[in-house]
Amino acid sequence: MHIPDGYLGPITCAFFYLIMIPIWYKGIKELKKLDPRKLPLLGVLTAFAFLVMMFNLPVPDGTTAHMVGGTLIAILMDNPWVATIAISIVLVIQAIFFGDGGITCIGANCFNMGVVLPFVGYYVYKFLRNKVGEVIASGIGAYVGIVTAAICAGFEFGLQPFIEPGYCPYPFTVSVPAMAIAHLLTAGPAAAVVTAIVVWYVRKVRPDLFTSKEQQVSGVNA
Amino acid sequence: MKEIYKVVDVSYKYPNGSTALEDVNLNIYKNEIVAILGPNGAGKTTLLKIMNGLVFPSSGEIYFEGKKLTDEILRNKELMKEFRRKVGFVFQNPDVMLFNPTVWEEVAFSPLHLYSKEKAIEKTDETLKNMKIYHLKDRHPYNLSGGEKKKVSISCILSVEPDVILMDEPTSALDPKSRLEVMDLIRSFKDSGKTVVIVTHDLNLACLADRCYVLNKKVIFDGKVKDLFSLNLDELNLDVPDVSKLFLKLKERGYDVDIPTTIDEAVDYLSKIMPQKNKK
Amino acid sequence: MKEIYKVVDVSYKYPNGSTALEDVNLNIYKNEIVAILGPNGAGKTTLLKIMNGLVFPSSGEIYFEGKKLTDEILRNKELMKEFRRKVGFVFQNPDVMLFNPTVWEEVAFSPLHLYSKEKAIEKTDETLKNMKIYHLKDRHPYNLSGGEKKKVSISCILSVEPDVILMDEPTSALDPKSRLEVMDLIRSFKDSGKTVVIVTHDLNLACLADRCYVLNKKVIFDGKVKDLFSLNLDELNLDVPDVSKLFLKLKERGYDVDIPTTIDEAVDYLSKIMPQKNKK
Amino acid sequence: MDNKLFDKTIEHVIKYLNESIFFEKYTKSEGLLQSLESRVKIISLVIFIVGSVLSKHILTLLIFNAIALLLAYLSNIPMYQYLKRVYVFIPIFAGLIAIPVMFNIMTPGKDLIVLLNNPHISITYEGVKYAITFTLRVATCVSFAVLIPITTQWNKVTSAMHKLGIPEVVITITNLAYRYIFLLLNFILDMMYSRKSRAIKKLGMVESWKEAGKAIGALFIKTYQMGEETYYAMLSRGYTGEIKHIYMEKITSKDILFLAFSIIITAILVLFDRGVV
Repeated sequence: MHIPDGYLGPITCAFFYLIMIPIWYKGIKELKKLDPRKLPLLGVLTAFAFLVMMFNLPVPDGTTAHMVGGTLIAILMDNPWVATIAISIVLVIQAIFFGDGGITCIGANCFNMGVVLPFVGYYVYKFLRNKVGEVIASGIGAYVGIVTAAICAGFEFGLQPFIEPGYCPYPFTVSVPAMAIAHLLTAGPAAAVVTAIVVWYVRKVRPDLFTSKEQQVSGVNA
Repeated sequence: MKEIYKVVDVSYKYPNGSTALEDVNLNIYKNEIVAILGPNGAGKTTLLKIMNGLVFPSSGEIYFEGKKLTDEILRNKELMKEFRRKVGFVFQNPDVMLFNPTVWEEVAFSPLHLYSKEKAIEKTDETLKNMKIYHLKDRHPYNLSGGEKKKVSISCILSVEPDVILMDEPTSALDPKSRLEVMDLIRSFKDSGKTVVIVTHDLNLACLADRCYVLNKKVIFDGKVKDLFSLNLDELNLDVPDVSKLFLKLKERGYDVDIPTTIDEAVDYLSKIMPQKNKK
Repeated sequence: MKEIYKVVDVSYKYPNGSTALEDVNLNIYKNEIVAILGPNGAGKTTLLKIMNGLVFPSSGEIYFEGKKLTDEILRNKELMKEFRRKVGFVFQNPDVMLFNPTVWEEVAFSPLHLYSKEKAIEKTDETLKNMKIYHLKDRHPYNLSGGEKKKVSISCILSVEPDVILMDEPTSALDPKSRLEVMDLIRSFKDSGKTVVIVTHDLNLACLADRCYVLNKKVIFDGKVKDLFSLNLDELNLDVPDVSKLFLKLKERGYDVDIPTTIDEAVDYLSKIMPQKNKK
Repeated sequence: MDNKLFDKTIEHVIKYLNESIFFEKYTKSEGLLQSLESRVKIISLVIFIVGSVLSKHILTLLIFNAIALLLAYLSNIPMYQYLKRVYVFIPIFAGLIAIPVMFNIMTPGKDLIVLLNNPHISITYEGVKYAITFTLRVATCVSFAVLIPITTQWNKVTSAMHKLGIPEVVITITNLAYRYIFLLLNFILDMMYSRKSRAIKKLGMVESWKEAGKAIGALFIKTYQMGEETYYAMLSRGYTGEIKHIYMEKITSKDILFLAFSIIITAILVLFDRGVV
């Protein structure tokens, strides 16, 4: 889902940078409100998100798909803004140091994977948590999150032939279904299963990480 | 004696181009304990990974029970099953081996692939009991002590009754009690006919071995542990047992003494040569 | 002698309710090296964290230079600055201390928080030169060896010239050469007037100390390291130096011998009592 | 292989680790880009990228591409390594995506090669032009982008970004993240090997997902513990909620000259591209 340079036209790129500026601003403000204890934790979680993207999962057609981890971080940290910042930083590191995703598309990529994905995933999880249990809710959240993000990316591609010809050549009718189907069938289930297992695992092994924020803070500083 | 491993002219380069191993030759025979010694960065762990078919040499060959280990062989379902069952690898850091939610599930991982469900359950329980960690079976590996983790990681390997056990620094970061337990375990492996290869920089542990190799990218020594002391051990940055150091120093001062490697040897030796006047 | 730390009836419970420390009392005086010994899980690291004002006791009090350490004091920016400058903490795992992109920035981290920019730069360069790691200054912490990481993590603390240095298992996971270097450093700290508190389960390291405490949730011993051997050391799961073990065994066999703790002591002692006939 | 999950991942891990360590090699060699102030260098290269994104003609893109190659050459980067890094994967992938565009169904126009007469299927001149322009643009952007990590140590990139107004807190997290990626990589790599070593049977798809889930869970817990300890270590060393940085690099006239060069060249090329010049 990492959009490289040259796929999106300059207007689209600039538009998403403009959209992301207030979101990043708000995210950093949220961050500064957090306990200073969370800062190093967020640093290692960002590393974690980077590494999670490297777990390629085999899918039936013989290729692999990877998850983004945004929903997972939002759920585990109980704050989607934290996921936005973590995923954004990962995407910047990937764009600059690893050539994964374009520098001009950082805005768009951050919007899809760092905003749409964790927020949709997190709120689906919150909505379902008390109905189906947190493990299944987290899986559904991750699924809906990654598919929605993929549809957004497909929409951005599909817009290009209409507003800025010469970039991504495929209209909505091609790009949206292509992105959606790939993620509905491959990365989506993978993200769902893996997110659910991680939530189940952490719940089982370190239930204390799921206690409410107030308890956590007093527990550490006691 | 039956040859288990034959390593011929094996070299290995890291992806970044630096050399880990250079023309390594070694042989390991059935029911031996062999120690591979060497300083940090000598390529010991890489050699062990090659022996476990996890990475493959850049040049040279490695044979296991006469068969050449190659990527192709390990892709063959039947051959892979046989090899993975026969050879167990205990990693240095038990955390990398333990990520199932309970100790029981962790130990049952390999048996469940190999045996029928009933037999797998039986084997798992048996191994846990033999290792005296049955009481830990429902615990999460995450909150075990270092020594317990090590024992669980060894149990994971033992549950499929391997013939060959490869161990990477099995005593590092353990407290003295667990260290002794692990050393007793290694002895018991030999008694039950297994072949053990230990990688370490601790000479105390190496004293268990029948033979040892000293590795520093190349094999620079090959023989009995006792004969090691003719090398410049300081340069190799090996952990010489304090008892040996004591007698090496006495030798320097002009005393004509043997160099014992273990405390018991030293006690026996001193009893022989000590003047009786000090005896109560 | 000036009292640096006074720990009074300190108890600590982990958030999950289990006890880490119970009614611990201890005093640490200026320019002492004090070793805190104890098996794994004895609460040693927790005690060190309490002494560094990172966590606070569940009950009891801790005084640093006569002032009680409380959450309030450490929230006061000026008092905290003073305390953080005076007391340095070397963590067991250097990886948690090395979070900056380069060695230079790592060592400059504390000086930048405490001094002016010019002074911080000067102090950082000076520390790196003193520790003989100036050549590493532009390296990233991830491609340093274990021994180098340890030296960098100690440099991080030294760059603000602390009066008191707390060290958690400073020699664990080091190769023999680095271990000796760290032990020399600890000696040099004492020579330059600093106070050092070392937490360890390695009695070899503890032999550097002027005094030691043995901790197993409670303080169970308090005195000279030499006098430790009257305790049941096996039960405490401490790393008794092999040299001492050798002489303890000789004693068991009925020899009337002293118990040396270091190799040099043992060599001197044996030279004295060994019969001349073995001398070449 | 025994198991797709572990092998593919191991490959990736090694490749990533390797590439980033490997490529820092050239950050210390003598060369044009290495000698520039980091802020100026990053801004200039981003200007070139933006210029490439704005261009619509093959000729303009070729000129931009030539500039990137020239910069790499002047920075003493071995051409083989550079071209491999630029052209493997990303532009090839873009090229694959662009293949259907060459046909008359996607891009109607003058027939170049007629494949089928009824129905009429052909590769069109306009289609080929579109595909080449698209792929070339992606490649050109990548050629400039890679120059940043190849010629700049990453700590300089982050300090430069801080100096350019990115908040301190973001820089701190980025530095922490970059550092711990490498630490945790080795942990994961060994975790993978340990599973491979014990996997007697090929793991099925669902089972390998399950194993991956548990591995990620264990990784999260390890990560979390590390975060807590790191917090204590920072606190112990005087951290009060903000981290202070020193910016050592200074802008010289050479830097200003280079910046001016990149702005002027990009402006001329873009205007030329739009047919203004």
